[in-house]
Amino acid sequence: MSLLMNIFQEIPLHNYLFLSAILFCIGVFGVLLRRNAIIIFMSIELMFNAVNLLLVAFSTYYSDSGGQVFVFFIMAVAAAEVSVGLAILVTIYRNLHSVDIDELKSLKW
Amino acid sequence: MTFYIFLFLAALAVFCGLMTVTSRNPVHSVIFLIGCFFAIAGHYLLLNAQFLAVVHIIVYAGAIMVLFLFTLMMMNLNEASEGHKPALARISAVVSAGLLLFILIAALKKTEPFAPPLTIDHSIGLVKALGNTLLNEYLLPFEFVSILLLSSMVGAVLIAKRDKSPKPELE
Amino acid sequence: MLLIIILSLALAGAVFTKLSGDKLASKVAFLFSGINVIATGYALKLASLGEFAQLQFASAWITSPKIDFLLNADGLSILMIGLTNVLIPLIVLASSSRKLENESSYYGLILFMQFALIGVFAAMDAFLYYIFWELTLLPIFFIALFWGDGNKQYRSKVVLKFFIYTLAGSLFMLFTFIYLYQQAGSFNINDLYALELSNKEQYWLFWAFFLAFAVKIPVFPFHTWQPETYTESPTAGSMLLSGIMLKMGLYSMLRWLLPIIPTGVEAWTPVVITLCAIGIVYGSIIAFKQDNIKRLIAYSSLAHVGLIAAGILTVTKAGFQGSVVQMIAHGFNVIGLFFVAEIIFRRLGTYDISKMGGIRALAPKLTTLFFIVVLASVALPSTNSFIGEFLLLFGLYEYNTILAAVSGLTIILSAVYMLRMYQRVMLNELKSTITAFADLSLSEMAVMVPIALVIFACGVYPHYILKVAEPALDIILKNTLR
Amino acid sequence: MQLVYLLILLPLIGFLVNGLFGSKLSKTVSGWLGSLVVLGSFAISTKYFLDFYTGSLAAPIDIKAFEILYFQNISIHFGILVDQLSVLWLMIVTGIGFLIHVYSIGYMHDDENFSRFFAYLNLFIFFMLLLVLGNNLLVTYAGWEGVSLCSYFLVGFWYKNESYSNAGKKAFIVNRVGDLGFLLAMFVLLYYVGSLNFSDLKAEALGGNIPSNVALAAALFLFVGAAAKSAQIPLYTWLPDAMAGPTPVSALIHAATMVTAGIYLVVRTNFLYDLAPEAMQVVAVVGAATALFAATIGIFQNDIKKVLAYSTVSQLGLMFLAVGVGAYTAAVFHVITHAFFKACLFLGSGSVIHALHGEQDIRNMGGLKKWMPITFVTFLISSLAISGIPPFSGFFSKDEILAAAYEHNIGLWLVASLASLFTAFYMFRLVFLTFNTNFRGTEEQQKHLHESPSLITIPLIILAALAVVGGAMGIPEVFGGTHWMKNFLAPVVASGSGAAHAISHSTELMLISIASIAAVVGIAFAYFRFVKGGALPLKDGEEKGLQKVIYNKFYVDEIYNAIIVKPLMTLSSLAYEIFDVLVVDGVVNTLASITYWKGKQIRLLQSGNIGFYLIMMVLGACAILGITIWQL
Repeated sequence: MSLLMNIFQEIPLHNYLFLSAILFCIGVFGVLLRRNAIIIFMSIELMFNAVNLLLVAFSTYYSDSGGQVFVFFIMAVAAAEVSVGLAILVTIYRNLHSVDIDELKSLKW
Repeated sequence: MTFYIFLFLAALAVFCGLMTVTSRNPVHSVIFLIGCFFAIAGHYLLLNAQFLAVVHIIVYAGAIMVLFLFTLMMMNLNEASEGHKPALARISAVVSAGLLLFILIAALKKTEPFAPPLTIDHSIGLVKALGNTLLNEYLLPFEFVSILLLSSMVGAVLIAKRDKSPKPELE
Repeated sequence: MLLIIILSLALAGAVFTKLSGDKLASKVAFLFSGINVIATGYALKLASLGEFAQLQFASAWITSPKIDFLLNADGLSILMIGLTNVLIPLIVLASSSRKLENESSYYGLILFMQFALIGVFAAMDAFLYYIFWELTLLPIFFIALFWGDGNKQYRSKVVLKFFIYTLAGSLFMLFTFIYLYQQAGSFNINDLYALELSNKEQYWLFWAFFLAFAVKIPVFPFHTWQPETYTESPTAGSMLLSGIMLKMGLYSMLRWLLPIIPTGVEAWTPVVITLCAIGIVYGSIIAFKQDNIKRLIAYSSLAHVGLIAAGILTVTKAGFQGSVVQMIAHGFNVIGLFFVAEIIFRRLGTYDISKMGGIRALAPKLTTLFFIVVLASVALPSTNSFIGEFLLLFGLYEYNTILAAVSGLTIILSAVYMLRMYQRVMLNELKSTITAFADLSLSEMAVMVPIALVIFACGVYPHYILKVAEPALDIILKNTLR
Repeated sequence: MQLVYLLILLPLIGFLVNGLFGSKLSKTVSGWLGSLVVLGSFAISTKYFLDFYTGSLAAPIDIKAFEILYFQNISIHFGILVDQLSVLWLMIVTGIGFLIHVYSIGYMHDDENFSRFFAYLNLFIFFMLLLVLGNNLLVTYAGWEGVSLCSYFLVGFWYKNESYSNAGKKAFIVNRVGDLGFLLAMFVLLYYVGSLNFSDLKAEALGGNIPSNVALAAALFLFVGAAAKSAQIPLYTWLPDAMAGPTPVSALIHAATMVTAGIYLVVRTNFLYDLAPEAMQVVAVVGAATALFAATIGIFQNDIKKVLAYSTVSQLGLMFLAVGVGAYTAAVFHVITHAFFKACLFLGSGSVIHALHGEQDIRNMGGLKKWMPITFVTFLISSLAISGIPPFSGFFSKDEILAAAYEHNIGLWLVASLASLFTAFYMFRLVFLTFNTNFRGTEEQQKHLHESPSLITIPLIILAALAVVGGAMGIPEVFGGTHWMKNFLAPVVASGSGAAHAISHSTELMLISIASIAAVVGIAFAYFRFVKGGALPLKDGEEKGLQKVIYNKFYVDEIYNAIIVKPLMTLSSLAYEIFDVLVVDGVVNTLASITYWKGKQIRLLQSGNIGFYLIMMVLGACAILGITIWQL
């Protein structure tokens, strides 16, 4: 009886599914609730992580390393996205002195 | 035993996540998010994905969150800087998120229970196995990611650079 | 393989023309379209011998949904491709004697249009066909928008209207194709022919399909984009639109509408043919009093094309054969008419008929060639469109005597508006405002003389067209009458 | 075989040479070239005529050259048919055509577009030959429209004058109305019989394979075509206007050849008419009515060419009357004699107009016989012929028609006789006012009065001679003749119900005497009124009552204008300005406006509030997920 087998038996895969669903929804909640663009960004990171967790769980449970490779890629993309996104936010802040999304309304119609 | 570890880590992750989105102070949010990431790294370890766990800590907690902190400090944001959303918006945020959760849970409830595979490969989470997969099967995307990172780096620098030429005042 | 060569020649021509720069553009475009005429001539010869192996091409393209790159020129298609490829160099030549802005793009777009048109006429896979169909819209949109005469603001409004109108029509066609794909599991035309649709399905599918063609053709009352667009486009644009593009709608009715939805066609034919007949009389009557040459031609085109559409819908051999002859005839005639309008515009700077008159005394060559085209438009025997109209009207007669008589009014009415126009432009005393009017230049002759020759050649010996088209039309007829 | 092609192609060659290189040729060359090609055709026609005449060629020549169209099991060829009927027409077309070509060399000599004129004339001869020689209706139709086209060219030859080109346009368009009838007749025959070949049609008709209602429909539609071409009620209005063309054109096209094409068509398809007595009835009535109606109008016209034009319409009416009562031979006979004397009359009037430098009003003429003796004599002979004075040609042909009409229906005979009486009167009114009494023109004109050159007078003399002796072709049995023409045409109109004269010789003699007396009375009346009485036609605007109505041609043109042309033109404006722009395009534009307006409202949802967008996005995701789950 290996350690993994033990884990499989004690922790059903569904638990991970639910956990990542909850984390994802917390991320969504954060995105909807907050006005600070940086917090929204962080919520998005949280959502990313929920998905990552799910991928890793599946990867382990099904013994397929592809899932983990994907997580690796997602991290790379997330890093890139954060760097560019934060750069944009910095520029916006520099110009408008605010990162409040309710005030960033000029991009319409 | 492992189940309790799972429960503890799960509770920690959810708690930290909730605190992240509800803290008034952005710096607190960042701290809680780091906590959340650690909890998730714990999950990774639990799932025998050691390499990812380490990378996760390094990339997220070490790099991304530091970036967030820097940005926050640069902007000098604090509790007072963010106004409350209107009540209606907050309620609808709760409702929407709740609805999404409900639908997701409902969907997941319908899925088949997990049947473990016959042979279990213990090595997939290890650096060696992962490296093999990454550099054999996924070599091309791997190289693309390097390009992506490079270009995002250039892009970030370019965007955030202070523009010297005079520009039209925005309202 | 030959078909691929013809198709890629057009595309290569477009690219090279664009790259060649403004000075060389018209020459490069003419060179490529000229080579294409030779290739097409060879293809037409093969077709008349019944050898179609060279004119087929099939290659897998997309596996799911199943879409093949299926090109196949049967007698009908090769005639339409021939029409396209012969008219394009004429159009290029017709534009070349006038200085334009950004010529490389202009001629490149014309050749790109040729590419798309060939594709429409050759594609035997519904999806591929649809792609080519929509592709034709792009070049003509830009040509009409950027190179037209007159008020830019008004023109962009008119051209946008044309674009949206035809696009909206095509949308219905896309919808039909998707529906048919659901039923047949394939976009291949033969699978669609084999489809057994219920009567109820056919009743509404007919309209979804027909709308796309009705707007393009255009059939009364979907025609209102036409006069304004013809008026506002540059002449090459009007030529492309009326000479070739509206044949797409007619061709598609033959190729796609009738054999796939035979019951729907049978059920709705009375309504639609009546619309066509109304269009014939209506277009002719409106053409009487138009003062803008191009708008007059547009309304006359509405009448002529209405007759072709009516002939096709009779589902008779005569109607089919007549429609093919008349499509080709109308292509040449209307291009001739538009070119005359353009020639006069170059010299007098106006399309307004009331400002013309008496030109005959100054330009005998133009007079002769213009009159030949006018004769062809009024379907005088021994000109090409007489054969077409004869067959079409006989087809209509087989369908219904009254409709034939009403549509036959076109014989009288076309004489009225055409001769009226000719008289007001060329005859009477020379208008005092016209001080000088140069006769045709060499390059203008090079456009008009071939048109005149084709007019008589097709009028005296239409046998070739009938023979090449017959097998393809027989298949369509068989599928429609199943 | 080849000769027939040459016969047709010669004028075409003349047309091409004159049309393409005419401006480089001298007037003499292009004029004689145009004439000689027609002479060539005439020579070949004569050869065929003699072949048929001597009987060395008994069966018609029927050639299928090449296939023009085919569909289903129907095939239409370009084919040529030379038989007794077409040979007669060939003789008229090329013979008189040649004379008029020669005449035109003299007449048009000062015109700047001389070679173009000959090109058109040659083209006309070509199409006329095509019309006559076609072995099926389609080829005939091609010629049929072709001659309309040439008529359009030639009537509007002086294109700078707007009313001239209007007249040409009117001729073409009215003929187009007939062409539609012709087309429909072809469709009827194609649909029910499956062929347009005259020989096939005739075989089917004689074999009893054509139902009488089909024959009736075809015959009536064909008659619409014929009525337009031969200027019968109600489509005759174009012919008087067509006098705008140069006079040789009026002589060739609008008197001798083209306008008789309607008769040719009906005679050619006589087997169809025999199957449809109702159609013949219609033809006879229309013919008789036209004869009288046009003759009435002719009485009060003052334009020399208009008088002749109405006279042509009236004579054509007589011919249709003959056809309608089944006397095909008589009709053909009258066509030929009419071609002689009417061509002569027109050319004579041309000679007068030429001498007066374009003056056409007979009120400004008079006494011309002093200066123009040859023109006067030939004109007089032709007038005698048209009036039906024995032994001139018109007498024989007209009396044959009258006899046939009498035999058929006495009412028709009365109408026709009255028309003949009027004819004699107005023709001699014309002769007396033009050539007798004193010259009423200006001094200037009087100084230049002269006899026309020989190029003009020689054709006049030849035609006058023919007008005198032409009757020899059909001397009836009453006078001991054998009626050569009846025997000659027998193979073509064998079925003709008018083949045998049922009326006795004594009745026929009586009819002849009545007709001759009527003609003499008409002439005498004209003589007493205009020579002895010295009466002159009233000046414009002085007419009163009935005379005014007739002078204004019963206001037919005005009526047509008011009920057809004007409404159509108004409709054209209304349809464009109101219906097309406002209604049809209005609906389209309204659809577009509604879309635009709704879009304007909906875009207000794009408030720029990111929070709102986000909530909508989440709700959308929920909806999609929800739907997917509940479908599973």
